[in-house]
Amino acid sequence: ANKDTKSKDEKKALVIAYDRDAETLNHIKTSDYHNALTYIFDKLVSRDNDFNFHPGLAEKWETSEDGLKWTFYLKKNVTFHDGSKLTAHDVKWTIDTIKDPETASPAQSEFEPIKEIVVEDDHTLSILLDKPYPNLLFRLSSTAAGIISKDAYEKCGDEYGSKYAIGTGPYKLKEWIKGDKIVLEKNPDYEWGPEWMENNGKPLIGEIVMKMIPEENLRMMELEAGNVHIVRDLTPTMMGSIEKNADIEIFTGGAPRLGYLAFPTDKEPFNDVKVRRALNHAINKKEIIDHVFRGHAEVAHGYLPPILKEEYYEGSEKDGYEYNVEKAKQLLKEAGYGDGLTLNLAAENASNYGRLAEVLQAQLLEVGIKTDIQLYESSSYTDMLKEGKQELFLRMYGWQNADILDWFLSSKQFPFPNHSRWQDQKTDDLIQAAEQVPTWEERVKGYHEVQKYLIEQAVWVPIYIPSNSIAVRKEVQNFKFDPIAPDYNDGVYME
Amino acid sequence: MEEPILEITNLTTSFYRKKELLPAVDNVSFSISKGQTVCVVGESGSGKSVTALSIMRLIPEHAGKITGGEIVFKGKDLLKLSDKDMRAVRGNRVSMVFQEPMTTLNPVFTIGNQLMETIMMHQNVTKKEAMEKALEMLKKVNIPSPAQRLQQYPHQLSGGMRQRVVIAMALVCKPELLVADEPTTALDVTTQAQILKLMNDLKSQTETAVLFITHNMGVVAATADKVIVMYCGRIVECSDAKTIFKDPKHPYTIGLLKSIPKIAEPQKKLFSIKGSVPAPGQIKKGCRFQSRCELVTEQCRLEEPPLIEKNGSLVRCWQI
Amino acid sequence: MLEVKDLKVHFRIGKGLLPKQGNYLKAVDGISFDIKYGETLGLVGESGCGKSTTGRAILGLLKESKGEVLFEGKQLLTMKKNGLKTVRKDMQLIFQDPYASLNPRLKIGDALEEVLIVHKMGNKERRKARVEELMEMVGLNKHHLSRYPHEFSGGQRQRIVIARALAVNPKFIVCDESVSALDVSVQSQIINLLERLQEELNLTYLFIGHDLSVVNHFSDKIAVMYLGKIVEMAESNELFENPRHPYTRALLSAVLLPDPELMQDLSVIEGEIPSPLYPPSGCRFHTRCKFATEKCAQEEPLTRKVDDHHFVACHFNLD
Amino acid sequence: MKENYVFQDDSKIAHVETHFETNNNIEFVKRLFSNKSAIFGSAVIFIVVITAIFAPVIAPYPYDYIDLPNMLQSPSAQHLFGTDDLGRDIFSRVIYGTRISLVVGFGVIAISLLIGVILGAVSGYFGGRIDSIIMGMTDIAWSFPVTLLAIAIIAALGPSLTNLIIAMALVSWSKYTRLIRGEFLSLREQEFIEATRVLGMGHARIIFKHMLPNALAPIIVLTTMEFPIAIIAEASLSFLGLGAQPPTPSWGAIISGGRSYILEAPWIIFFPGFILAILVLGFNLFGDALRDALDPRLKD
Amino acid sequence: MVNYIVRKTFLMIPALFGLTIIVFMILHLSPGDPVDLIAGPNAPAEVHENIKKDLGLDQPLHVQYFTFIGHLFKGDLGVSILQNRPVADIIGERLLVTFEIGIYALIFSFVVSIPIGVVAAIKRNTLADYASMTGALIGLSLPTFLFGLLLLYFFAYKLGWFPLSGYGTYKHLVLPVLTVGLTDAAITARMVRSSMLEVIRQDYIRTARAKGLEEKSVIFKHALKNAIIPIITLFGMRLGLIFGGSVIIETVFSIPGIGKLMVDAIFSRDYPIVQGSMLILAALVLIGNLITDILYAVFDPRIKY
Ligand SMILES: Nc1ncnc2c1ncn2[C@@H]1O[C@H](COP(=O)(O)OP(=O)(O)OP(=O)(O)O)[C@@H](O)[C@H]1O
Ligand SMILES: Nc1ncnc2c1ncn2[C@@H]1O[C@H](COP(=O)(O)OP(=O)(O)OP(=O)(O)O)[C@@H](O)[C@H]1O
Ligand SMILES: [Mg+2]
Ligand SMILES: [Mg+2]
Ligand code: NI
Repeated sequence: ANKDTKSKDEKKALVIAYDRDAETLNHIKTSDYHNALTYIFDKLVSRDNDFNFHPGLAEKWETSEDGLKWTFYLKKNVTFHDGSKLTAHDVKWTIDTIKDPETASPAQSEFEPIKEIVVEDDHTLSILLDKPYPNLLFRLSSTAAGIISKDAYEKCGDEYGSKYAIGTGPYKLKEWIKGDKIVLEKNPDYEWGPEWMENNGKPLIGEIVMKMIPEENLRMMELEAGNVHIVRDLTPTMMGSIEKNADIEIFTGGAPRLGYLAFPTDKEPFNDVKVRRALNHAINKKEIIDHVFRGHAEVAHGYLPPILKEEYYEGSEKDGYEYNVEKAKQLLKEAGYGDGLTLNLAAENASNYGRLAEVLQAQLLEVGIKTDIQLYESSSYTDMLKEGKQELFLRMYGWQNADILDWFLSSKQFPFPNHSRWQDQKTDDLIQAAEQVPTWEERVKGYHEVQKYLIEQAVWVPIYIPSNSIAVRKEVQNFKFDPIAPDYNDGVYME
Repeated sequence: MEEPILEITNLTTSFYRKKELLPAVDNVSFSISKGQTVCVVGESGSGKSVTALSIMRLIPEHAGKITGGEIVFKGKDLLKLSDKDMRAVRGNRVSMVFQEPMTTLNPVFTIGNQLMETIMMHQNVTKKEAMEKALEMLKKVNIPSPAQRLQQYPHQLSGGMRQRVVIAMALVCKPELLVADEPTTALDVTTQAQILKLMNDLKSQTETAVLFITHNMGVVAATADKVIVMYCGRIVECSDAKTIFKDPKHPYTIGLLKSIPKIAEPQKKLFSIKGSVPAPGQIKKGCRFQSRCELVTEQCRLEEPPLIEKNGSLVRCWQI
Repeated sequence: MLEVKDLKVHFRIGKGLLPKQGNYLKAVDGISFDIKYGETLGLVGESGCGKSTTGRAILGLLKESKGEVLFEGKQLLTMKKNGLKTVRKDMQLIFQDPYASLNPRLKIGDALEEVLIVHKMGNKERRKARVEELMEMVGLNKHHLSRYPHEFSGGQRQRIVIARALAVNPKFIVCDESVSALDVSVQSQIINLLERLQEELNLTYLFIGHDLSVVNHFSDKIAVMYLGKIVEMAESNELFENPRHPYTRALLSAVLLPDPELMQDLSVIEGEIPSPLYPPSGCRFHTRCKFATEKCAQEEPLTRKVDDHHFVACHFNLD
Repeated sequence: MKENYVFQDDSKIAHVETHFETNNNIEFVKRLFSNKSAIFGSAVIFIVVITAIFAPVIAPYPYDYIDLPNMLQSPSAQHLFGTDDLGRDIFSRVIYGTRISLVVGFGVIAISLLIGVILGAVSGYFGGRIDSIIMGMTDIAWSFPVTLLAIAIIAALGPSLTNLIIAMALVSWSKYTRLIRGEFLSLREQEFIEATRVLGMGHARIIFKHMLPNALAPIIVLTTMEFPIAIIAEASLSFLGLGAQPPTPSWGAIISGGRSYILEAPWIIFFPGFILAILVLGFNLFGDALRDALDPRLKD
Repeated sequence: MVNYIVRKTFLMIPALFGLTIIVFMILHLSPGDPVDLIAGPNAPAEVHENIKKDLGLDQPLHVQYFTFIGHLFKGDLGVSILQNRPVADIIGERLLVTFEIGIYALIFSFVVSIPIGVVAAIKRNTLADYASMTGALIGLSLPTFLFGLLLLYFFAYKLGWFPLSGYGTYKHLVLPVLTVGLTDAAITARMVRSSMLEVIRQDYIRTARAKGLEEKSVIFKHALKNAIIPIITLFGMRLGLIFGGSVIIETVFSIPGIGKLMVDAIFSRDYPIVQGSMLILAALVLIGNLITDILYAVFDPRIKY
């Protein structure tokens, strides 16, 4: 769109600050996907900023009648960073390796529905399924499905993932100084960008530097000083000072995330729906959004974030629970807790959870619930949840579709990840009904039912939907917001 | 008698005690002539060491200072010298040997280093010459295998050896006056005898005057020409060695001599001076020895006796 | 009363990788003597020859001790803890340094009383009376009881230490250089005190010192030590008049007499005492002895009896 | 973490004369307070202790009173030190924070002193094999990077004030052990201790009545120097998010939470930081003065 | 001496051995495991099991421990669970950074503190003494993290003299080194002063004066060499403290050093990294102590091993 008046500076590196380093750039071996992977690897299927699927490395695909066979036609003349040609063998190898239990890849289960991959010819392959799997495109578009050069992977051995990462993406791994920065340089041969992008040829930015700056205040200072151009995942604490800075623009958009307060629903007093509803009424979400998140979040009414458009149940707000201290007290009294309750409130040890917990503590006190806050570092936190020691606890999930409800709330996931310990026949039935329908429309409907029921049962207290905010300095032109990972070859350039 | 090389008049040295200056050495006067050995005896705390340190002007600044008197060395008042001039005197024309051979040498430098340092400080010689001199000096003080010793550190030497080194260091510039503060007290009798012999020998060669501090009467008898007896910062008696032993006059001196067990007559009950030295600050007016004296009279309590001459001795007592 | 037979104290010096490694310092190397009731044995010798070690070993303070120590017929070195405690009542030790041998944090009265408590002697009043009595015995008075050690002079402290030793009614006291650190005038006071107490209480002393004139004055019998061995032992007069060992002679002539008219011979003995870690072979004194011969360097002399009370360990028969 | 100066004056501590006469208490106190830094130090400590005791009276607001609309207010009459990101009064939080610091200081010292005294005394008094074993243990403890070990322990136990105290005590006992052992080794050679053996006293009596009181001076000095270290360590661990749980107003936690607002609301860091430094300074000055008073050779 | 070093080195083995047990126990008794992090929050149980097996975490604890020790004897510190590459490499990269800061800080601290300490001692009770000692006290009363934040805010952010974050050039080093170095200098200066005061009282200093030496050589030759000994003896310990405390500095300045690595690894339960780096750091501290012993003998001829 921007037929520019501004000059493009290809030599200027784009510096992005991250709070932590990648563990490894071998995405087969981790689920901790670093943004760098997005630029180094291409997927068969590409997804635009509105979650629509487009051709990626596959220029087109076909589905058989019964939906059990998918045929993908690869683009020709695609080369890996090491110069070798992309073939269907590489694709097959990548997915097979992930699927192989020996590999112990965390993504193994995501490709479970794939029965077999058949290489038809160098540029054609078929994916055979056991049963219809409408989510296949989503899987194939995820970072986990980035296509690796088989030869390079085998050649690099142990050094793959730390020294080398060979894909077909618009950027190549130039240097990785552990703990300090990852430097990506432009892939000069790149010609196969997805059609939907503004620029699908060579990248316009010569180098991307991903700098690790764990300290939040340092990231801000660096941004203000102009040493860093983009800071992602802005936390509300960071907003205050940069909002006033004219050189910095903040892009905000919804994110497929949702923060909630949960509790073990199989234990006293949470097994009483009245108590659960009381908790829902007790929380002043507006206050939390305004002050803890400084406006950079939205109130969550239901169990899915509205960004998931069709899957999101529109009636959430109407059916949900409004802030009403009196009602909460009343309900507690009815449940037999008129004299108040003393509970633990657990959260993960990261800045916002702590603050949120403190505010919740104050709000819950209003309805007579006294809480002790206990913060955990992440490993201990999951462990505690697995062991079932939780009382009240704060969580946030991020997922791009309604499968997440199955994941957290169906009884086959008990006790973990079903950490609210919700074992309910009706929920199970509803979810199963929604999952096993052939069409998207029916699925959406089914999930609406699930959401409605969950709201009624007050299984969680949904609290907020954080915005995804990205601070971008003015040197970065034509920046486009993307809730998951911005595409820097989508016409973005440095001034 | 010869012209004295050191003449001390009315030396008073005081120490700070709660903001007050209390004299530890009070109006002390005496002189030493060339080649003479003057022994200072007296009880612990009587001010012997302080007198010696005053001559060297080594009273620690923060602890006390010389508050009066003159210390005339060869016609020059040491107390009036500039620091620089005083340094030129120290170790060169007046030198000192301390009591504790274990601690007077710097543990981290070799014997040779410490000896040569003194030589090069005061004499315009090269390193090599200094080394030769040091070696020669070690030979003089009868140290076996001296060349080897030069390379050794103090802790590698026994107490007697170290004291020899200290003496060598003191004598290496051929000083005109040697101040020795209990140089043998910490040593065994046998070593003490060796060291005393050595000092006597060296002295007779160089004509060095010696101010020798001790509380061992035997040592006094073996070395002294003149003896000064101190008590509580005061000289109570001063005369030549023979007189002191034959005809002691001050009751303190008499008591001191009588307190020593004699080898010849072991079975006799020992004499002892009753009581103990008054603590500094508790000194009453009158004679300082009054509380322990058997001859004490009213006069002793009222007025301190002056140091008067009596039969060739200077004595501070009303009773003679 | 006390009989010491072939007492040895070997300290292990330095640690090797293996437990049995390391050098042995033979501080005391096979000495024997005995002390009768009411007698005083003097022990003299140069610094480091093992005098204090002997004293300590006799009191059973050193676990390194070997040999026999018989106190009133009882074997001390093999005794059990409880037995030792009762014997402790009978044997006491007085140290050299009057400044270091009192606990600076205890009032004198408490320090004295504690001893009585430990040995369960009397009730509160009786103890108090006893403490006062002790103080009087050593020439101090009861005002001193509520003071701390640092408020006393060296001489007074030594008196207190003596009083503390006397508290348990000992029969035998080891005086380890108890007067060496004191001024002559104070020294004579303490010597007189010790002598008086010996008479009054019929005490037995082992008197360790290096000042021969003091030891001579004080002792009935004297043992001369050199490098962990007793080289000569005799009644004190006999020893002074008739020293047989060259080392005893050297020691004697090194004592300076307070008489300027005597021409004192200062050149008595050369060299210094060798390290007890590497003692010379044969007669240990041969390195410094002017009579030394080949034999002295090789053969260790046996202890000979000169007369009833006079023993010497030397190859020569000097008169 | 600044344990660095834990050891700052180890050499000095060792030099505090064990047989120095501190019996004359009045004299000692006089000497102590003739020193200006002792006066300043003890005044600071006194004020802090009083503040801690009377925190509810002094503080204008409860430490956990959240007033969201008033968040990040700069210092003013209502909020002397301003407010934090939840609108809480920083002044009140700092006032209550004194309690945390003191509790941590005392807690850590009490536990590590207990361990240290027992092990050190046994080691120094009995010597031999027991000594070798205990010293082996302290050697291991000394070769650990302490802060990291403390973090690991907290990770294992879960963050809380109690666990923080335990972790810090577990990493700092060895200092006491070493000191006390050293003191006991040298005391053991002293004649007055040998005298107690000659007088037939038992081990317990010798250790507790005769040796320990004489080792007290250096122990006290070490303790006064450990106190500020414990306070700083608590702040440092809270700074890393491993200390007291919210809304407990530990100074380190306040600073840690405030550092994200360093550009927007620097007062959140400044005031607790300043007070922390003053308290630590107070303890250091007092410790110095105490040591000087115990060892007058260093003064004059 | 050689004997001593060999003996000491041998004695390091049980110490390190004890340390591995302690660290191993602490880590494995901590709740949580690294699999969650690898697998992500959404992986099913079987994937967990696969990963566990792949990492050998399904074995009983003692087996895991002995495997670890076994590898150790072969000089292998293992492979990082999360980073999937040799621990030795990871530690190597990070250690260098911490070491660099630590060494410069130590040097800086010595260079600054010795003259200050000496001057304060010889000019005792003068303005210079009071000023430097007050400065030192303030220096050691400021917690490192606060001091670091202050330096960062003023010198890097406000004045822009130094870079804010990162690592690599000497400019990046200045602030962290200053933070550690000045704090350490405050401590050392006080030590130098008191050690100097102690030495100045000694008899051999009086002897030196009695020899007629100039004050300059009395202080700088005779006193300083003795006074420096107790400071040297703390070298090994310093090293330990600098490593131990590095996490704070590295957090404040966002430096990829070993402290930060280890803390991150503790939290992500990357056992091999924690075990490896604890071991290496402890070994370094022990070696530091050994070097101290050697230096001690160099400076103090009385010491014989
Ligand atoms: N540095 C000092 N500070 C304070 N007082 C001192 C100092 N040096 C000596 N005195 C005091 O001066 C007096 C005389 O001491 P001095 O050392 O001269 O005694 P002395 O006769 O040498 O005794 P000794 O035989 O014990 O060596 C003593 O009362 C002592 O307290
Ligand atoms: N506990 C010990 N461990 C090792 N060696 C010791 C021990 N006690 C004494 N020695 C050594 O034993 C030897 C004899 O010491 P001892 O104290 O008995 O000598 P001494 O005759 O009393 O000397 P002095 O006259 O100096 O008191 C000395 O070389 C001493 O270093
Ligand atoms: Mg003197
Ligand atoms: Mg002895
Ligand atoms: Ni905003």
